[in-house]
Amino acid sequence: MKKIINDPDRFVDEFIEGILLAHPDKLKAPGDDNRILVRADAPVAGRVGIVTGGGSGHLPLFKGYVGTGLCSGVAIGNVFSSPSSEQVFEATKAVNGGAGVLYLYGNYGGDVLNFDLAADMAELEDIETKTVLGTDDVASQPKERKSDRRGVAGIFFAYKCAGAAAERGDSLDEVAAIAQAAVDNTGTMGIGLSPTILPAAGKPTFELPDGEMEIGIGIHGEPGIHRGALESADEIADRLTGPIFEDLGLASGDRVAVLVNGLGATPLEELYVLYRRVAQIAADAGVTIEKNYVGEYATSLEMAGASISVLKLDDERLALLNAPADSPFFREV
Amino acid sequence: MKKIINDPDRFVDEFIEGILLAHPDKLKAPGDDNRILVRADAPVAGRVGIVTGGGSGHLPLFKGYVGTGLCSGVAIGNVFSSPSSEQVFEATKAVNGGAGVLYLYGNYGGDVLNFDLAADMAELEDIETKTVLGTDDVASQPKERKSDRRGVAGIFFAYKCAGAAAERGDSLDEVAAIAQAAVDNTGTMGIGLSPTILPAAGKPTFELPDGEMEIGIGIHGEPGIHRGALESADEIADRLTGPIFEDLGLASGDRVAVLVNGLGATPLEELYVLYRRVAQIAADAGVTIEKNYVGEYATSLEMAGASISVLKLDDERLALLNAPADSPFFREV
Amino acid sequence: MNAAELKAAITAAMTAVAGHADELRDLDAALGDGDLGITVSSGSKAVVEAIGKLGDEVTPADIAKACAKAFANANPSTMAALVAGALLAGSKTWADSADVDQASAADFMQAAADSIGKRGKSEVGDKTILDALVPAVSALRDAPDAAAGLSAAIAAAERGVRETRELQSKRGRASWLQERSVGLQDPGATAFLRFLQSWPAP
Amino acid sequence: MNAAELKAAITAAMTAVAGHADELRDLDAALGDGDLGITVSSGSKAVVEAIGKLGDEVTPADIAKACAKAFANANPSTMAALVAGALLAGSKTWADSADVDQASAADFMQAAADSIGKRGKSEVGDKTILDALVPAVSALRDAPDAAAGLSAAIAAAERGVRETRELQSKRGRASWLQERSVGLQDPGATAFLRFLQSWPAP
Ligand SMILES: Nc1ncnc2c1ncn2[C@@H]1O[C@H](COP(=O)(O)OP(=O)(O)O)[C@@H](O)[C@H]1O
Ligand SMILES: Nc1ncnc2c1ncn2[C@@H]1O[C@H](COP(=O)(O)OP(=O)(O)O)[C@@H](O)[C@H]1O
Ligand SMILES: [Mg+2]
Ligand SMILES: [Mg+2]
Ligand SMILES: [Mg+2]
Ligand SMILES: [Mg+2]
Repeated sequence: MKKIINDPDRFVDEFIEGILLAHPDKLKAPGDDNRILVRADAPVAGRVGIVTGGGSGHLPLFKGYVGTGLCSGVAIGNVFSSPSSEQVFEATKAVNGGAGVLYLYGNYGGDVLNFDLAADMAELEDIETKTVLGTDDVASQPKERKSDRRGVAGIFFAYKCAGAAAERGDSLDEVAAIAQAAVDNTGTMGIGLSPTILPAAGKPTFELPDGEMEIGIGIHGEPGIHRGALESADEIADRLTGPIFEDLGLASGDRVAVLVNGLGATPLEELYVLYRRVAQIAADAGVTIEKNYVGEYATSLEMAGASISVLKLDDERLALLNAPADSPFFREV
Repeated sequence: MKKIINDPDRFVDEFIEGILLAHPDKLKAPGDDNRILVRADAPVAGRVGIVTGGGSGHLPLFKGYVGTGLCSGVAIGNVFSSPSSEQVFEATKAVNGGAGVLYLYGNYGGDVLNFDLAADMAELEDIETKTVLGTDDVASQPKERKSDRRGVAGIFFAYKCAGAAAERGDSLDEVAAIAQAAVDNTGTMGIGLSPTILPAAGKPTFELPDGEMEIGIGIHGEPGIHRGALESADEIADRLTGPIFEDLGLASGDRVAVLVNGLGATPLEELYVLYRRVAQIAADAGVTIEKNYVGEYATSLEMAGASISVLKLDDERLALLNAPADSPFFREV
Repeated sequence: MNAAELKAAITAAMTAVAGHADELRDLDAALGDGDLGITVSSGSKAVVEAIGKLGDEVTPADIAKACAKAFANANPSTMAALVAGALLAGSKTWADSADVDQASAADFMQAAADSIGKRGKSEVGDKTILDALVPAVSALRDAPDAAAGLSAAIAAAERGVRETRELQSKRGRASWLQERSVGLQDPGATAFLRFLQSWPAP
Repeated sequence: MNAAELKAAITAAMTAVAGHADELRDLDAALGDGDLGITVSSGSKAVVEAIGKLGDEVTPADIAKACAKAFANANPSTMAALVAGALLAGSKTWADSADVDQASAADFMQAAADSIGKRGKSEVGDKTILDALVPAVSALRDAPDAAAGLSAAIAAAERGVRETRELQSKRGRASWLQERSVGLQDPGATAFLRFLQSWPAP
């Protein structure tokens, strides 16, 4: 195991301590439990709160997207596992500014059940909640079952759009509708080249021999739709981008935002080699890339691999992407 | 090999193409050779230009630090090898705004010889140049031979300070003095947990058995000062931070900036576990961390590992760090 | 079975079921993310601890509620949340009664199954824990006595688990495998079977 | 040796020296970063190509300059830059003369060594290419004829390379190894020896 850690069981608590020590001006733990973080100025009166959450090991997902113009709070689980409903509920109370709270997170059973329970608790305290699930992974279900797909890196677009809408004072219904529309217009596909090792388990989450690739992999190493010998960057970009463009029904004249995301161990250089090909594919299809993001936005510890996410744009979504945002991990000015 | 690439020999040109496609508003290639990139508004009349450069494989180093308030241009070599003197000279001409050009790059023989040759060429065309070398790696030479040390992640501080000084209109002598002072007050130590594989070579640059660590490693895998069984994150932080604090002669009451840098494959979570301990060490020593940076600032492709850099601050250096800067990879607002 | 006997039985069963953590991890690794081993081992530890902390004056329903809370927070996975909700739903059927018998155990399990189906939006045939749990409830209810009920429930759950192999997963992580889930045995159903098999014979 | 013969000799030597790329890579990997193999193989290819493109009317000095440029840009490492500067410095000693002999070859090598020392801020004993090059120059100059000169230069360079093992690196990447550089053979000095050994006997 090649990890810079202390006690594996304290891993999550220790990196959260590090985050709090590094960014006291931007993030705070509202109570005794450091597993709940909210933006430093939470709750913001009269603004919709946005709570996200999920397992650890995906930085900057999820806690990285807590900030102005983004999410308001996060409930943090152990590595790759859900926070508890009580933690989600604590986060809900801490960000509630009286205008309701949106739950925006990835579609994973454990998270769904715990956020749903938290919503029940919130209702008892008269906090209105709505839920929008990230379901962007095109490889995980056919188009007819879009709402059953898992959520991966493309949730970044939903955070950015919903966060900007909440910041400008939209109502809970409006923020939820914007988040849902962002999810509906986002598709992602990933490729994995190596497994991750969970600190507590000390062994790989799945087997992937050197020189093989898994196309359509999930951010916990969930199997994809094709496993085979590693191909060239351009072939990989074709395999990832094709199904997304088809899924979103992109046609000449459409405008998009593109996110090329590294899963952890893959160098930034390789992400730009991928982006180069995606830009060619878009140009060939007559699709305009209005905005691009290349880097690590949703990782799987030290997994080698990458994902490509595409958001179909309209004027409003482009404006929301361009709206200011500020967290320790992401900034738009 | 777990790499997302096409032809290994085209790797560098292809990721540069990707960068240019992604950031046409911020970077441009001033001539036919894409290995030379300058900020989109170069040359800026009346301002000192700053040219950096070196081998590829270290993103965001070096090309990531070309932007406003940072370097003005970069000459890009093959993976881990120097750009040619002609390329450095081309970059020099492209950023020359009439106020002279600072060469600011890491102390590696090939780079030094090629930048020196470029300086000779520039002199023939009446462009005044000065050179400041990044020499921050405490592990590479004893303190008496500071100027022979290699340059690693800590050069980021020199870029930030010199870039801010150039942006506000300081003279070449002043910018060079600020860069040199930043280098003189910076110390870095790194730890490596796994080697990198050069795309063209296809085999690891050095051997490091699983479960071992190399303390004091360079960003091309140069050997450090201790190899042994992997220790805990806190022990590693102690081993890295101790010699830096000693080298800089830090004492209670001093103020510093800290950079915890990932070498490529190490997850951001682990960098925050390291930062947590560095913050404790600083607090115990009565040293105030005025500013921190945690993330990937200078990588070695997919090497697993991290480095810690410390810059001793005075009021001016802190102001220069806080001055605005904007590149596709780094932003301060 | 009174409250003290129930505590002892749960403690014994949860301790034994933790011994199957590796099997469950491997089954879950094939169909999902492999964390079911952790859910069961850390959940079992938390339940045993929580039961140890209960006073003597508790009802069987209180015990079930304490188990629910401990299991939910130990490793808040899908299985943990579903089982916790199921235990809470089951505990309601027991109200204040001081004893548990064959019929009330069947009522408990029925409510548990209903809760899982409702929260999980799932039904028998979706290749989930319900494929073992639902047939076990009827088997227990229809048996002549408690001992025969446990054997019959185990046999029914065993059959249910076996049958999950032929099914395509419709719910949870495993559903993302689509056709490739066919041929693999459902980890959640297996966990329930191992739990039943770990229950001390009446 | 006229220009045509010089071209042929360089082409033969550079082709042969590329066969030592693996050895040089391994030596450089131990003391530095292992790129000397690439410098030598890509540099050799570039030099052979550049020479192939030269017309018939060139002087020996022109040839040396073309080699310098090709070698400098192929893989602009320390060795590439030092060697290129050395070839340029050497070429100046030849001016417009149409022939090269033992004495002018020694002049060339002396100027080359001076250039490396000046640019590299290095001297004999620093564990660099100079430890092979400098003794080779004297050996060549003092020999009775060109053939003996080549053999003597090779023998001197061989001794110099062997002696680098005992030295601590004072320059370049290897110097960062500090004491641990002692015991390892200098790759740059070895590269020069392999070049001399590859030169066709006069
Ligand atoms: N919607 C659902 N309804 C009923 N059971 C489910 C549902 N989703 C998953 N399960 C059960 O949970 C098991 C997996 O549990 P667990 O490993 O905790 O899930 P995850 O790791 O995805 O959170 C499955 O084998 C299945 O039996
Ligand atoms: N300052 C110097 N002066 C003379 N020779 C040097 C100097 N620095 C390095 N060398 C020679 O260069 C060799 C290494 O060359 P190379 O691999 O190209 O260096 P790098 O990879 O560090 O750029 C050394 O073995 C040594 O012989
Ligand atoms: Mg990484
Ligand atoms: Mg990385
Ligand atoms: Mg699971
Ligand atoms: Mg070298």
